[in-house]
Amino acid sequence: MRRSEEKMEEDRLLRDSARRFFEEQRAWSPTGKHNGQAAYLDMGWPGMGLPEELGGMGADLSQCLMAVEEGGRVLLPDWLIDDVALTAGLAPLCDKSGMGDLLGRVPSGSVRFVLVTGDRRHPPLRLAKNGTDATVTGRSGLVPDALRATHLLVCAENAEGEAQLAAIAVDAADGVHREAYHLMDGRKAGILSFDGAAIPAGNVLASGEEARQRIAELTDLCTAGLVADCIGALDAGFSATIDHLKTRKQFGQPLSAFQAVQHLMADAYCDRENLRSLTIAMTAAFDGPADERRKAVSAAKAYLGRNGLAAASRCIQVCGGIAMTEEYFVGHVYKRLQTTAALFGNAEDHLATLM
Amino acid sequence: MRRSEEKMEEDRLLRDSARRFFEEQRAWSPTGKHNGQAAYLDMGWPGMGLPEELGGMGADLSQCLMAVEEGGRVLLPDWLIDDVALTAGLAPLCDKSGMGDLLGRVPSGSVRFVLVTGDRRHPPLRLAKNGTDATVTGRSGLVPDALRATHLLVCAENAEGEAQLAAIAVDAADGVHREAYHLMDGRKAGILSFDGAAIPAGNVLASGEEARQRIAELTDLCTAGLVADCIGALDAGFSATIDHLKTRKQFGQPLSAFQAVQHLMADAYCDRENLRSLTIAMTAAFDGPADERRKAVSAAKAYLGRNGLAAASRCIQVCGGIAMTEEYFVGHVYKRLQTTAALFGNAEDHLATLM
Amino acid sequence: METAMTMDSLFTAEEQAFRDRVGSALRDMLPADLAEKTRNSVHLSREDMARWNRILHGKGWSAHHWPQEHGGPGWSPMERYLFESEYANADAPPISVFGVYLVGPTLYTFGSQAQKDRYLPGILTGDEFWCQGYSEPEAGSDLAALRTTARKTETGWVINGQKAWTTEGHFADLMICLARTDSTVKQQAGLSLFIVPMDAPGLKISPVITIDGAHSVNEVFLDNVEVPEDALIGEENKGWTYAKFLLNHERTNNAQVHRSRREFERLKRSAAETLDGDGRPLLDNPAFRRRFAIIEMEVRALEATVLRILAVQTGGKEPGPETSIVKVIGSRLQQMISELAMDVFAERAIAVPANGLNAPSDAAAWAERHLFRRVVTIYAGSNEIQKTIIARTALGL
Amino acid sequence: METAMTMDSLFTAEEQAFRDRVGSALRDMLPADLAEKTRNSVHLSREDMARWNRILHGKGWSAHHWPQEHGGPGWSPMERYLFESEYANADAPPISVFGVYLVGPTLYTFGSQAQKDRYLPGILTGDEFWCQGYSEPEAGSDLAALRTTARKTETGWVINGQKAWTTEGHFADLMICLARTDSTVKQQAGLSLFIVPMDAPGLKISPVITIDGAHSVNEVFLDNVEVPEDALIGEENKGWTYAKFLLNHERTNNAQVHRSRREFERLKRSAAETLDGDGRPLLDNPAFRRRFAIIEMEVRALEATVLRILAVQTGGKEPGPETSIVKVIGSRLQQMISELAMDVFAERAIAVPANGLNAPSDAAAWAERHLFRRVVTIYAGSNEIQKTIIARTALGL
Repeated sequence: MRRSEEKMEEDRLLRDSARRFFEEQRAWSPTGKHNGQAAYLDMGWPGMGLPEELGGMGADLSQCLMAVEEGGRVLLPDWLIDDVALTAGLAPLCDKSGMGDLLGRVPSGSVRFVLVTGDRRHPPLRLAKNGTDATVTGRSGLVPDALRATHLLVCAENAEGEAQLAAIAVDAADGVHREAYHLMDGRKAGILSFDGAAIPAGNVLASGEEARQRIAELTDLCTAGLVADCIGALDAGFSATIDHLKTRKQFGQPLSAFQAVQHLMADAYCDRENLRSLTIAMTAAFDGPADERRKAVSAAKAYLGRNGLAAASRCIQVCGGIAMTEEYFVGHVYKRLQTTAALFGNAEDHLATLM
Repeated sequence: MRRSEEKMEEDRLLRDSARRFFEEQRAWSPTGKHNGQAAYLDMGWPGMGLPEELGGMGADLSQCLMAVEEGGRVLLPDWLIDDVALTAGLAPLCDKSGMGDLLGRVPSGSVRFVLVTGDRRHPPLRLAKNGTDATVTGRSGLVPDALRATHLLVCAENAEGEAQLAAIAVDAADGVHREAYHLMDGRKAGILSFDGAAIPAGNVLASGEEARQRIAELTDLCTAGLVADCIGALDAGFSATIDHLKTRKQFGQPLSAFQAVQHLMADAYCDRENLRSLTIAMTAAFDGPADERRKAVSAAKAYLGRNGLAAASRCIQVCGGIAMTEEYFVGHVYKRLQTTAALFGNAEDHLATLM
Repeated sequence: METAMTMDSLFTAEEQAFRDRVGSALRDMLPADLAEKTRNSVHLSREDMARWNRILHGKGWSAHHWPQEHGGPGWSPMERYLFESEYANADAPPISVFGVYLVGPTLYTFGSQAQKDRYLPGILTGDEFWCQGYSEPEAGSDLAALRTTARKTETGWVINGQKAWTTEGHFADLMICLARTDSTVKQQAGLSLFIVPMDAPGLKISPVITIDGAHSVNEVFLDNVEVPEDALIGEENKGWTYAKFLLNHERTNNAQVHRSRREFERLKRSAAETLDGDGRPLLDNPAFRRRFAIIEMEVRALEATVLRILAVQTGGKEPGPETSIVKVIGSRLQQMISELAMDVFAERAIAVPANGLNAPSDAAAWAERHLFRRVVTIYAGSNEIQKTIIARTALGL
Repeated sequence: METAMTMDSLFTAEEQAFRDRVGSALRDMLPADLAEKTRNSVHLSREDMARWNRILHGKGWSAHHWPQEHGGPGWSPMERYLFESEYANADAPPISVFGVYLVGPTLYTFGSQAQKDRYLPGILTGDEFWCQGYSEPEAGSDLAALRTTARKTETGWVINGQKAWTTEGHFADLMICLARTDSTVKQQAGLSLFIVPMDAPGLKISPVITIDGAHSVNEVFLDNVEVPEDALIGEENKGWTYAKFLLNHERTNNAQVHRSRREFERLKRSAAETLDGDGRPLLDNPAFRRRFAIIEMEVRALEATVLRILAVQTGGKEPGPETSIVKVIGSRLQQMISELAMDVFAERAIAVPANGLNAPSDAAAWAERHLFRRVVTIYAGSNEIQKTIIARTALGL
């Protein structure tokens, strides 16, 4: 929360360059066509949280999430969340067989990990040991950007119900089926079915308690990335709304002159500021104990699904009809938040972990 | 809901005379001193719902609740709810031994019944048969106006868990202890402890399924009375608030000129109108099946505890500091609603019966 | 009956019999595919709506709230309420709102005999579709800012301007168009109502895609569109008076009470069929149960308020606070229900299989509905406008 | 530690050590009866407050946010935050807000040396109590309407007017009084701050009972009250500037974040000890559990927002939106907590045994608190005023 002056200067530079980059190269447009697809590879964003010896930038989580947030501002269709937030948490795994090499290829974009968890409302993915090898079976939940991933980090359970974390290279694997999904906000995701897909020896990265902890942390990282992305989107939606309110006239006055509109936006502003505060607290909590980290993440994610979404909805309301059109930015912000609210556990799920 | 023209004319006369009576004789004052204590006995309100042969006025439930509502307008400290709403439901019991005589004494005020139920959060009252006689044991929930009652309608269970409804004359009973309580809104209530209090043969008015149904209906009647009372209180609180908004100036304008104030009150008005609608539906539901009656009552009571209370709270908010003083009517309306919200099951309890 | 119709005790035995009769007739008449489409779509095609309109017309129910003399069944407000309730329960396709609700009553109340003879039959049969040309880019909730003009010529009128949010305009045959005929007076005083064929020279229509990704609204450009003298409805400069009369006539329209009740019951069934993480039906999950209970309470409140308004509806007066109250609480409720649906369906509501993009699914229909439903607190006079009206008319502030 | 202190990772090891040190010292210093009274009362007596003030003063903590040169401990904003958190966790009696928070900083920033020498010691020791004379019957949130006047005489000032909502006025020794010294200028420009002894001839005080049935506020009448020349604080006509400076100085005061966290944890414990109708602790009842979870989320949001403000607090600028944001969300949260308490305690919260009317009880204290708490969205600039400020300063509307 309180960073050194040096760090803060670093942060400022990073944020400025990220914002400039996204605004210039990937500005949002109603047609959804962005220039410079994947140009951010050149900027070195993917794997920025990895240590420099792996080709990363050694950025801390706060900086990683800042990059994700800036992507959210332009409603970036790519999932920086996996490229940046998830991989930031993979460094501790790099001494596992092969993982060091793989992680070293993340910054160039030639390796992309996604986290594959079970569907909350269905039985978990099953990992069965078979001598030194293993197989995985079951159907995943919705996995953001599953189809562009080269490697899957599979969160499963063995027959005894113990957690298992395994890496699967998509190209090399038999018995992995990927079903493509379109999300409400225009982004892409997938659901993976594992039909006894083989996992070579050594690719089971962790088992039991260690796997449980690792999976919890990686899940929290992805969730944190989703929240950071929405903070950016909501901020940009706010700016667009405020601009509209100052120019659009009704009953002979700009909309911004109406007290009812002012107060709706003031409420939304309080919600937005709280969401940002919870995001900062969540980021700091990754340095603390797992239980508190989990609660900090859940508080932010639940707040996003309740108050963040309500704030985005208020932006539509005060803009009026124009925000109902596909051409207008603000409606897309709402869809981004509504989509995100349902990923990695919705507000009800996260409220349940808060007590 | 749609009453005959004749009935509606009758209603109008009744409401006018009740309102005039209460305004003239029992107007609210900050000191809590009313003129004409118990003068409404002369008007024949108690037992107005009893048939004329028992000295009642043969009023239907809608009219009974209307009288209760008018009492609510002046925040009447007496519990018309028992005198009027509860006794309206007792007529079917008048063929039970002694009950006919007792009910005949209700209109004069020499007999007053209250409904005594167990505490929701504790074991129910126990009725043990003992040959033809019976005894009752246990501690009741909060009973409005318990101390002025001459007769208790005790809702209990026998050892087998079957419902039992019994009448106890307070004067004649040993083993009945009455503890007086002051309520938040200034009214009085009591908690009754039964230490094996004897119930003479014939005073067990109903057992088993019949008792269950009877108790459910009487409980619903009391709850309906509480809601009607609050509708009157809230209406009067609204009028006082509106008057204040038109006269009190801030920043050079009457408060009523501020859009934020207007919209707060418009929201509160919607809540108030919905509460009134639910009250009308609830009243009509007493002519229908028990399950639907229960739900209609619960919907109204839950709405009172949530939206009704929120509306009263908004009245305080827009009035500002003055509504925080004991001298001012509006704060007392809030206390009336807050108190009522907790009686006969709060909003959480009633929501639970709605699904 | 499978759906929960509550508050039976509010209706007389005759009314209950009426409800059973129309309900069973509707279920018999309605083709299964149309019921299915109604459940799984937000916007229906003209073909589907016309087909259903013809079936209804066969029974004399296509304009169920019109008086008998104009081709309606002549029902009482309470009978109409019950019919509408059964209609929603049967999943019957929504009636195209403009012809039946807006244009018909306007014409049979204010139109000439020739206009009635020419236009009412097409509405009844469903052969002619209408759209509404009230809103403009610069005049949404604020009709005083209306800029479209109608200039009198020797043979009729020339209309110029631009209309926005023209729902169903892309398949409508005719538009009822509000235009300024006197610019020397302020506010709504100088407005008149016209009938404009959508194929008139000079009229251009351009689709607007809404955030649910669908095309149901349009922009309409009127560039020297000529209409004959008798395109004017009623008297010149009385357009706003007529529009207000109609608002008064249909005080509870915007409540959408039957749709909300029906959707709520369907959502409850979906929640009973969906398992939570513990393998328990979502409907038995306490957090969801409580949210359903709160909405049950709110639906009951709306039902009771609408019935109260119908019971005392007298008509003829200025549109009072009732119209605004049911608009505010009805639209809030619609949003509450679709928000709950988003949590019931969770990931299924925000993700559609790429290979089944156009396949109907309950979850996808809820998602579309939820997005499109952002509009219900904006259109037909935003809720902020309604609250100002309530404060003024009901509270005297 | 028995209370849930969250977000440890936000604090440095030094700060955590500081917190543990002050926390354990506070628990050692605080007499058990005062902790008990704090839990079970809304308003404390002067005697109790003074007693605690003396104990705190012995440790040098009676004015914990003052700089060292004026007798405070000279803590950083973060240390003050941690101290206040531990203070609330220990159930220490609230510091009398006017002397320590309002008058002290005003005097040591703007007062003369003589004023500092005369008045600061009494505040530090707790021997002199202050009240605030800002609000008036016709000037609550709108201080521009202030009518109390101070007229210059040869020897000092003569003050006339009426003050309202004077909290603790009935046992205060001195009042800091805002009065108009120039009526020719508009708005807040012509106001000045004065020190007025409560026993001055011409000053009359009259109790106001609030809806919780308690006496904590008063009306104060000033009828030709004469004060000497040096009763004026700082310069003439700068009263409003000084008042605003203070607002800026204490941006997070109105958040009541520590009190809310403490109350929330206590309420949770009560819910764990209360059984619902099924014999299960209320805290495990799913409906209550969810409400507690929502408030946990809201408390965390407020804590995080307050910490954010402290982390970037620079001071010296005009009071910005932060002050208003924490006022709005903090007051809303206080009300949410006491509303939940009313449902946790249910009938016990609204009924007091007649033979134990003055006996302290947890439920009765919650009820009093809940009623009195209607004021938190009204006082210190109503939440509506705060929202207007947010719209103007943060959103530029």
